[in-house]
Amino acid sequence: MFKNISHMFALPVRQMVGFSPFLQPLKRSFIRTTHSVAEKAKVNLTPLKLSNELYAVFRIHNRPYLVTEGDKVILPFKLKQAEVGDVLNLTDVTTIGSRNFKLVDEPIDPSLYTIKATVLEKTKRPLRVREVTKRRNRKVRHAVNKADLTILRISELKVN
Amino acid sequence: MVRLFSTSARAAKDLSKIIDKSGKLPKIVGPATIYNPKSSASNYKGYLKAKIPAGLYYDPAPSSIHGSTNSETIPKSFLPATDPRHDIIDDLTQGNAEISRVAPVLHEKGEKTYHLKPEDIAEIRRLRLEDPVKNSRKALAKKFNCSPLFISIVSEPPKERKTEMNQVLETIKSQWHPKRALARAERKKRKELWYRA
Amino acid sequence: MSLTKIGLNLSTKFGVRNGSYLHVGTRVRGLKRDPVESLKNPHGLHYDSLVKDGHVSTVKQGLNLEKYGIDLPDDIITQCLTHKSFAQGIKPYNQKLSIIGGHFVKYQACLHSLGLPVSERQLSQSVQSEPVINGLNFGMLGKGSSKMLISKQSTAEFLQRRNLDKLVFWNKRDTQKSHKYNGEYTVLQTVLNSVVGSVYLLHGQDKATEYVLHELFSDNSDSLTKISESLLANRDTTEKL
Amino acid sequence: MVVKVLRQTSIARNGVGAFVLPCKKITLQYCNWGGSSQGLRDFLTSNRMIQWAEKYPTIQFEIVRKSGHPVIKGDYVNGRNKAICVKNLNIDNVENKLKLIRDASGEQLRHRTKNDNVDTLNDSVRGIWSPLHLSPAIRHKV
Amino acid sequence: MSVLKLLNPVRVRGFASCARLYQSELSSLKEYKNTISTLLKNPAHELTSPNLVALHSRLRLPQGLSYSLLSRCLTCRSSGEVNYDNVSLNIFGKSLLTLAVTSELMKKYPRLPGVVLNAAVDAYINDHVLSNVGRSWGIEPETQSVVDRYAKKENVTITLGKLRYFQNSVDELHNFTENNAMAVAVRSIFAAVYSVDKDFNQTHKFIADHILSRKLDVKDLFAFEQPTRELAALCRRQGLERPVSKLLAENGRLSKSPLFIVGVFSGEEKLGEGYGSSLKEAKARAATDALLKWYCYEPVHGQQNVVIDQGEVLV
Repeated sequence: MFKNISHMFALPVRQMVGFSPFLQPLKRSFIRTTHSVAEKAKVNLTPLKLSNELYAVFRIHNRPYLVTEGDKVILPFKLKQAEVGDVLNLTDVTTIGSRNFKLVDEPIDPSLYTIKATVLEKTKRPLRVREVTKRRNRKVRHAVNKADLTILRISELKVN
Repeated sequence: MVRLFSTSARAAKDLSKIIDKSGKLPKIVGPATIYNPKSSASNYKGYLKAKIPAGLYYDPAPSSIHGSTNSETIPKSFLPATDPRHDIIDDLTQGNAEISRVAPVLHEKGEKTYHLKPEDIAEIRRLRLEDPVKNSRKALAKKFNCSPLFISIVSEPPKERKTEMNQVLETIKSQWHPKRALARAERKKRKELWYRA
Repeated sequence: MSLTKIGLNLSTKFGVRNGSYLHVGTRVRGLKRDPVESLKNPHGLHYDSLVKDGHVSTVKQGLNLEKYGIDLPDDIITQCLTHKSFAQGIKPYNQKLSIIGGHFVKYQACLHSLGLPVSERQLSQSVQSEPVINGLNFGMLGKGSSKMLISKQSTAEFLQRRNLDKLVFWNKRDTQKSHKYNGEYTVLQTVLNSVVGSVYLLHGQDKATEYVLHELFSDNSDSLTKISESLLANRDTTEKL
Repeated sequence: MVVKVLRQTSIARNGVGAFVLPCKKITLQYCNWGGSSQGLRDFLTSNRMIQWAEKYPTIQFEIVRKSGHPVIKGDYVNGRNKAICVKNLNIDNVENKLKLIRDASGEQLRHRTKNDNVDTLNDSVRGIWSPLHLSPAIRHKV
Repeated sequence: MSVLKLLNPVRVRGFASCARLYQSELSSLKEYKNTISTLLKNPAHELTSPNLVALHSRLRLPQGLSYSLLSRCLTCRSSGEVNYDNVSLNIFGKSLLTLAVTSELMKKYPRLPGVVLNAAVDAYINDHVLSNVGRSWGIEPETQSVVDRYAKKENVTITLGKLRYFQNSVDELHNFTENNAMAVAVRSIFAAVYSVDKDFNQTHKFIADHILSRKLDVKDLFAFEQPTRELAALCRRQGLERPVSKLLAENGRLSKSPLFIVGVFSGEEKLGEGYGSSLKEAKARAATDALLKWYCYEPVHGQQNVVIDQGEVLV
């Protein structure tokens, strides 16, 4: 049942950014690169570890979702790679925070935290029929829409 | 082909005004925006797109501690001696000492003195039973140099007086306009909510 | 400590007060009692003398805690011996410890009865559901003997036989009335439960299990099993009479 | 008494701790005679039905022969059910409908507003924003 | 066996079909009824009820838990199956659940007052909650009478995978509802899980997954009566300075909707904070807040030192 589909959500693009010839050298300093190992070791996460409540911002397809433990996340698409009941390891996380402290990176080193989500269901939005009309035309087109949804439950959220 | 999503995200304008690096941890003092913080303060897109350098920040919550049982809102003296969070709470509540010196006190109260003796209390009871109209709580409090609350704790008025006063109250209540009665009832309900989380 | 606490400034809205009176004798509503007077249990023992006069080690010996390698701190023992009714709760009391301890003892009593062999009496009953499940005897649960094992009377007797009931701190509802009216047995039960509860919390479940099995449910003459058996036998004879 | 107690009940969170598949039973109803049941009949006689039953031991499958159009019905742990008519569908489309029933939770489909993507039972970690608790340095000045 | 005796336990609903029963069918109906009992009682005979198998795998129960034991968990004494019911399993399951939930709550919130602790335990394992747990596990109650099932020629094993709690006679069901029966069955399943490997930690894991994973906000359990007095008593007991309420901020004092923010301080330390449209309200809320912060204290998860509470403040 346990599936690690982190490769889907971690964006491999990020390393390429620095080499892009279109970027101005001035702007390069604004773009974050992943921290080196030595730098990571320096970050002292005690405030987050001692907190009883944590929140995290993770991204799926570059959409951010702010969650706490036990939350339901409604994804506006059908997650084809996972089945209902699978546990996902979320690895593209930009922020983890407690009430007064937050850790920011793009993305944060996955060894620092554990965020797991269970796929609860794959369902749909209710059927919606939109009437599409044109001015000065008597024809009415009925556009039918019933979009897919995937619902996740954040089953674990902690700083390692 | 992978789309490059992050082109719109840019570093926040003028980091020196957003991040204060003087403390142990860099502190976030204001919202980060990629536009001019003053003239484009109302443009929400600037806040959504802005990024700050990676790392751990002190980002004070812009909210009241009321109703929260978050470990970072619990006062230091409520922590057991073995709790490892003393230092963090210390750092978070630095400003409180100054505030407590400046803030006006709501009710000034004296210390309790326990100066009354059993004989005094017997006297209070006797007086109150003897003539509850003349020896009211206020009068007795003044006489024995204590608070009216103390008088009501140690003594009781005679039964007839109680029923009489209750009857008076009932007649007053019965004369209330329905709107007033409703308002009073609702106020009572609202008051119950004061004592809940 | 603020300056006012030392007693320099006593001026209030109602004028200046002087002096301080601590009441001795029967309780008078509104007066602060002298702690020397109020901190005494029904047997006249003062709260502070518990640690001072070595009563705590008496308790430890009485409960055979050292035999099982259990070392409870003195303040926890004191807390176990203090009931909620004592001194308006200004001293640490055993209510919560006895809640968890009570549940643990009840659970162990269930396990104890699950481990019993199927008795003759069980087999002789005509309407009886199949008692043994996966090698556990479920037939004795909820019967009189397993209820008596952890009843108020048994636990009270358990402490009385070890002479610990005089060291318990509590407050009688009415000093003139009988122990039943004052609920002495209930108080004594909270004491034993809270000792088990504190062993459970401080030393883990394994230690607590060992203690309950070998001290409370053993075959010693002072164990709960024997006490409850004799109590049951007594009850049966009185009923017959 | 000083502290009074208000009775509360805890709220279930499927997926935190244990996960129980909401779909508990699937009824496949077909007709032995009608042509609209051909796809479902194919599905039932093929190996796929056995594979489904082996793969999902948590779901109870019931096969019913009844005249009329074929219907697939799912029963869910919340007491609701979901029925889909599979008349004239071929074997693959029948299986897709079966997947739909398996993946649903039985909840009614509801509209959601835009960007309302997270449901939570927890209190806000950072607290509710208050102008009076903001750092005075960045407070809006009139 | 007389005709009357067999007809008597039929539920009111079953009468219509019952009246049409022919005398000759009675013996086969009796046989149908007996098959259920024999199937249930004979552990050697492996049950293959479809809903039992599904329930077993849905809960990921241990292999050692046989289908007949699971079926026994679902059979209440009120169903008339006196020789093979879940009464004793229920007793043990209850003490198992109470211990597991209480010890977990005491470790998480060591300072909850006794009454609140009991209410919190109740919020996890009362009959209403457990019956909902049972429904979320997909347990279905048996709602048909024996005659109905016989008339439909239903397979006898189907009913063994359902919650069987009524004896087909109406007067038995006064104080034993479907919710009670469901709760009894759920508790019995916890006891049955324990009986397999007799290991508290394994069962505790099962309880943690299904019961303790539920959400309860302990703050909602509190209703104070005199928070200011109680806070003063707490500070006195803990050796803190007397709590003093101080005005921190205000807005529109003379307007229709004033707002006051009051903090309650002990010396220079802020214990709690409250808001309100009157100073009285803000003060009361501040004291309530401070008390909640005391009672709902959570130690760091996995902390070594156990916090043992002194008990709540009595005023």
